[in-house]
Amino acid sequence: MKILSRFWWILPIIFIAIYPFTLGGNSPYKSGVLIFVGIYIILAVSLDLLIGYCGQISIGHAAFFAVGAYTSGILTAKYGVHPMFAMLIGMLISTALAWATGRPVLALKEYYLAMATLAFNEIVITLIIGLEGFTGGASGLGDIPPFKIFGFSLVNHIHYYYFVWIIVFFIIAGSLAVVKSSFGRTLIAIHSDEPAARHFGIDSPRYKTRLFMLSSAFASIAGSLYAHYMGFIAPDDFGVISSVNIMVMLYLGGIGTIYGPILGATFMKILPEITYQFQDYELLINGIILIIVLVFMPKGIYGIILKAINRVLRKV
Amino acid sequence: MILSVNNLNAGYGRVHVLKDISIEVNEGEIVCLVGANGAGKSTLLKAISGIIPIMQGRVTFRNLDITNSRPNHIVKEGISHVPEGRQIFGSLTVRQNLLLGTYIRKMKKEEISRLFNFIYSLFPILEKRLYQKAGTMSGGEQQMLAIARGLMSQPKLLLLDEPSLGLAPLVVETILNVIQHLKSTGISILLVEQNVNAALEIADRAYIIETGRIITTGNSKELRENDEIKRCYLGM
Amino acid sequence: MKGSNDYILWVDNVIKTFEGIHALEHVSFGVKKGHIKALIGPNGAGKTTMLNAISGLLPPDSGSVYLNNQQIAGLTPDRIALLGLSRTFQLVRLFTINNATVLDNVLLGAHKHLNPSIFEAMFYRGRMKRKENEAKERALNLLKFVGLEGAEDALPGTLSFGNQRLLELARSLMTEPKLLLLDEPASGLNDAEVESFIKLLLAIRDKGITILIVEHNMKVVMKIADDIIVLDFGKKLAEGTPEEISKNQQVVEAYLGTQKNSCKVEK
Amino acid sequence: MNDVSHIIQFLFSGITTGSIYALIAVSLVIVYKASQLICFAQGEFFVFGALSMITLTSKGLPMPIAFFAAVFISVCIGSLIQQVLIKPIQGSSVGNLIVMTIAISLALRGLALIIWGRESYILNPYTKGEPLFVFGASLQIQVLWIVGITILVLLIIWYFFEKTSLGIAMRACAENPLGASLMGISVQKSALFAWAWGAGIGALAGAVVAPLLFIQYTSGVMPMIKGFIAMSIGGLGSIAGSVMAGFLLGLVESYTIGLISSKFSDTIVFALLMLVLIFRPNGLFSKS
Amino acid sequence: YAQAQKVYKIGGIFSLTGYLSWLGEYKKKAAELKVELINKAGGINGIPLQLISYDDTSSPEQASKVAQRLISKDNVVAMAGTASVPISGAVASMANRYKIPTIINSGYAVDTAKDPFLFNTSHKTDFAVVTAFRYFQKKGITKLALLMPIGPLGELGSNVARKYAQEYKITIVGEEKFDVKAPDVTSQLAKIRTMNPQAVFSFTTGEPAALIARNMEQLNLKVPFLVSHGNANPGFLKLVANINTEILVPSGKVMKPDALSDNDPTKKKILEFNKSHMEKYKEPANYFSAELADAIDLIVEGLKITKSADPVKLRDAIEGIKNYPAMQGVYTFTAKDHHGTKPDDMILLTIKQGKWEIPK
Ligand SMILES: Nc1ncnc2c1ncn2[C@@H]1O[C@H](COP(=O)(O)OP(=O)(O)OP(=O)(O)O)[C@@H](O)[C@H]1O
Ligand SMILES: Nc1ncnc2c1ncn2[C@@H]1O[C@H](COP(=O)(O)OP(=O)(O)OP(=O)(O)O)[C@@H](O)[C@H]1O
Ligand SMILES: [Mg+2]
Ligand SMILES: [Mg+2]
Repeated sequence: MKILSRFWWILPIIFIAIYPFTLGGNSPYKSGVLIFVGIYIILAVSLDLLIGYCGQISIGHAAFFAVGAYTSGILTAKYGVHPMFAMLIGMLISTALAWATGRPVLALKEYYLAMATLAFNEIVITLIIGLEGFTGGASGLGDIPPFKIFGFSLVNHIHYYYFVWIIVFFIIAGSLAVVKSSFGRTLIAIHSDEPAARHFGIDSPRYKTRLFMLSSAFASIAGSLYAHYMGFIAPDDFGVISSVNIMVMLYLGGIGTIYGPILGATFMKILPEITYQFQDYELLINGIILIIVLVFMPKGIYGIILKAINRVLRKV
Repeated sequence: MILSVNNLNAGYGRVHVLKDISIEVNEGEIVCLVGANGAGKSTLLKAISGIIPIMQGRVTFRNLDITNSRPNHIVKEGISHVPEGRQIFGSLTVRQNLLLGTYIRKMKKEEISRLFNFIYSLFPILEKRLYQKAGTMSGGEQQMLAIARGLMSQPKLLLLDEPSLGLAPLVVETILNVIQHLKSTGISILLVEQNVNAALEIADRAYIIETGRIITTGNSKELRENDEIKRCYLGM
Repeated sequence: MKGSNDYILWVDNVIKTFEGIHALEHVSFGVKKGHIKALIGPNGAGKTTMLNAISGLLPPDSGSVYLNNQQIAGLTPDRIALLGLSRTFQLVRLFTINNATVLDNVLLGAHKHLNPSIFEAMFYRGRMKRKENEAKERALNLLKFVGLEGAEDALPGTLSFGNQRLLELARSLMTEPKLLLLDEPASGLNDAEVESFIKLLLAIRDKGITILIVEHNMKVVMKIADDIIVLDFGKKLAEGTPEEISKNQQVVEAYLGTQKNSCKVEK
Repeated sequence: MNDVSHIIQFLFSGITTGSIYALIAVSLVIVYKASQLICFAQGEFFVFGALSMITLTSKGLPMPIAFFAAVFISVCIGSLIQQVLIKPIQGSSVGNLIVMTIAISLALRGLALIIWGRESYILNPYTKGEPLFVFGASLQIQVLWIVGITILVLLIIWYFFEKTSLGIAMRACAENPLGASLMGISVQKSALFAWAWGAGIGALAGAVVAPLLFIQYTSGVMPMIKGFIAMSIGGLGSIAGSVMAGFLLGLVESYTIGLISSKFSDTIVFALLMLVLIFRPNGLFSKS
Repeated sequence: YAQAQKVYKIGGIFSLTGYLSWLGEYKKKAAELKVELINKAGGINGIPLQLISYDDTSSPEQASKVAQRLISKDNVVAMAGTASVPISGAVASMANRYKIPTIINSGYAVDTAKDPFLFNTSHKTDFAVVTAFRYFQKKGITKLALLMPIGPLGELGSNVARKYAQEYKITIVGEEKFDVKAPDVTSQLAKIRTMNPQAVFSFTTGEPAALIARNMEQLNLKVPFLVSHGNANPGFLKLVANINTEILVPSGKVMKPDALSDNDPTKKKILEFNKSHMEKYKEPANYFSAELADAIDLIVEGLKITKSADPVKLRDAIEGIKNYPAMQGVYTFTAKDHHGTKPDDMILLTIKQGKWEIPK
């Protein structure tokens, strides 16, 4: 029991590792679903850093997702840049954007902040659409080559699956390291009561901006992974609606826990793979399922699981 | 007897704070609750006014069982609770805050303006701040507002949780006088006050509460002579 | 005056106005090193506003504030905190999100020593842990010092009001301040608890920390203050030793009243 | 055709769009004022209002009756939602509640799809007649209806939240439910009322706007976002502010399209929005 | 693939929810009907056809997931559908990766070098524009203003219009953009009015097209208004029911079979399908129905030729189809051309008293 509570995280890793050959049945579709899950886990976890820990509500996370995807897409498809470099450049651009906008935007509070990030998301999207010569415009950008690493092209879906999940695990580990450190405690102080936090020497604008940069860099990585997997990207999938969807993943899973958003992203990405059979009723049923989860799990899916585990542990 | 609490148990979630509390307040009486930090005084007031659920026991107010009634119903019966932490409405003006005090009573215009004048006579500063947003007032001003708002509903029983908190000595005196004045108009008062000396001076009776239990009770004069109480609560 | 090394804090001609309310009008005073100075006055006199002006929460409209001869008016609270100033709030303001514990709150006071960065958090976890452990030890000692021993894993929201106050104090001490601003720290303590609180404040002063305290409890003020400044309607009404102030007719009329309750000079 | 008529046409166009944004913003503000919560289902109430009005009139009901019936239907839906879905999670974080409204909006959209299908519908204007022509610029009569009704609604709401004790009580409840219940205010009733109001005004917006727009089950998304924007520019919780901001947003859009660039008009509008937020962090019309 | 398949599975990708859902429904209905008809007629050499269709929620991401599901979970032999350029792009990327012949029907221009497995039964935007421009030339209309939606269709329409303007002696007097979700476009139209155009062209479908027509009427801008061929459906008729602007809609012949001469090779197929469509859905087939009917038809034709489900062979078989009369025209594919139709396969329609008419 004790070993389990210390090393439980090995179980999901084993599951992910053997999935393509067991449940996944070597099917590009099934590993594809999990690739999307992985990508959205990165998005949800990085947004959780921002919202769940630092309390900075953002409805513009998809903007950085888009920046990553488009930087990778344009550089590799049009200029033949190595995907690895393209991904790094995407991260740089995202981080730079976050750095530039961070101070003024994060000075805003709550709904105003939500609004400003929403506006930022729209600006990025309208620019992508407007600069069609460069970005492919609203029609989308195609011919994005598969990812390459050390001269080895990840065309095979299983190779790419492992590549994505290795990155996912690194990002989760990194995020956990950040929130469990004194840096994370600083974030919580800013979240609780920013003016009071400043009285303890916390330069909150700087901390918020730093975190914003980290979160954006993660989102950008997700974008690059997405672009190389899809082979084709279009602005439709990076709008405010996507940002809102990522936010829903957070709350659904349990905000401010890192693990919660992981569960939330998984749930949200797997749900349509199950409910598609309901056809015209799919939308209604998805809504109802969400409602049920929210009503019965006010602390999110993670909250319920934690509760169950605690109950079991107490019995043991 | 206007209020009686029998064997009351209450707390927060799994935290059991109050254990078998029984107290009484008679018509037109000032009763004081004395206890250390964290003893459960505020919790008791909250349980009476319905803010926290009661696990066990009964609360009766004027022969009406109000155990676990909703706070808004309890207010309607005539109990007004001036809570710890003030709970004023920061984004509303002082005037709007005060008017909300009369929310449950259908009052005539004249009566309301009479009440307002009464409030101004107690706390002149509130008249000056009438159209200021309550949230921007100083701590003491907010405390005055909270008390004034509690008075606006013209209760039969007033629960006061540390009314003198954050008030200047001069104003503390006023408050104590007001409490005595209210008593003379027939209002019963259950008072939690850290200024124990002063509180016992105006109270008829007192209960001493320690870690969620009533340990002693008696009239205030007796209690003020009690050595143990002198040492623990009066700092003498 | 401001050049004098005796004063850790010097407030010069400070003005603060809110939408027509003159909260502070041309207030000047100083706090001597190692002293306990009390700031008193009727409700709404501008005491909290003064603390806010000094700590940078709401900078003054005009005037200067010197901390150790350094102008701090207009600096952000974090800069001022780094210069050795710490404070508590009139209504306690603790960090409660994400189940932050009492210990977390106190550890936050060590922020300026830990000075965490993302890079360190991700790649130098060992070094960070070590610093953190040292801080933890200090935090536990401080909790013991203020009398909250054993409460370190509790959630701050479950503490009673008075204990929350003590926690705030511990958190402020954690920053190792040179000057401590306290806003009504004794409110909500009963007469007996006030006694031990007074001892605590004196112990803090004996650690070499200067204190500027706003308090309505005259027992505390008269017992511990080296000198007192009185504000009324945003203006300085009087300044002097406790004896002088308690005899000052203006102060008695505006603030103290008949003093039958608590105010006795016991020095 | 000359420059003046241009400028006036932009004005009219701005007023037309602005009136739509303003009404939605008002419905959002009401819910916000009464529960400190942005209700993402507001766009769906808009759609339900418009589509039920269209269906009812097509069934031969006279306009005014259809109008009130449409609003009433949404009021019922709103109240039901509050009772069944919001009440159980009352007291959880604002974020959770917002996500709940998102889920509700999904479900309502799904419901609308089942009821009305994928088609778009449009309603005949309330009153027949040629558009007004001023210096060669045209304005639809329906816009006058919208503006008139907006002003009326605005006055009623302003009066309700500033002058009636019930309105003030609802605001108090939103800010501090504990304090409010100690004043004898029923927190439950207040929340119920807020949803009923919000749903009603949302539906009303849909019903008056229906003659201008083609409406289908997904039509609620854009107005919701634009209403949200107007609300933030106007300063959350300020009714007059959001109405002004709604019209302002419409006007800025139409003049940027007309005078600067239609290709980048959205970029410009959103950039302006960000600037407004950054430099007037409490809304354009706030005092400080 | 050697084993005898009991059924040929075809994947359908339709936008059934989201902003494109009004059109996805037409496509899905037609595909289902066509499959039904083919099976009734005995399938392909006795092997029945099965349509497995999914909703792409009008999102490229979902479309690409759905495509993957069809390819690797359902093992379809071919796919059909998709409603917009980006969705087609996303599906194309999957179709090429897994080498599954896919017949899209949207404005996506198939470049056979990049998309060897893609075919398109939607008429090329070029044809629609040429059809309209021919009419303009006949009418002496030389000044055209563009009012293009922000989005893929707008980009496409604008590019193509500019490409052919010179050839048909048309000057583009100006171009404005609008947001398809905007409730009012009078600002743009007011600007256009100052350019004194003889016609306005907006390459857009559905609500925005109807909105522009209404706003044009309001502004007294009485010039012909050309829209995209995506409007050739009964839904659009309802939308513009009370609008008096003269609207021009390029279309396939499916919308006006009675106007076709009897020796038109497409007439027979159109009439047949129209009849069944009328029986099953109580409304005639429209442009979108024709696109899908043809898509299924072409796949079936390919299967008949190869007699196997091998996707590569199937692709080659479809590419080999020549002079094949169907509803959208007579298809002749080549290695370079995966659209297969010609400008002459289109006609221009206008609306008179709520009915489709051929403008004089
Ligand atoms: N929300 C809460 N959740 C859990 N425990 C609580 C909560 N509020 C108070 N407590 C606990 O209940 C006990 C009684 O608290 P209460 O506030 O009633 O004390 P009090 O006598 O009013 O003290 P004070 O004089 O400090 O106000 C304390 O031990 C406190 O820790
Ligand atoms: N943000 C603000 N906006 C408007 N007025 C304010 C604001 N903050 C404080 N005031 C006013 O300034 C005056 C001084 O307030 P301050 O909080 O400094 O008083 P105080 O001396 O601390 O009183 P107390 O002893 O009651 O805490 C008060 O009258 C208050 O109403
Ligand atoms: Mg208490
Ligand atoms: Mg104060």
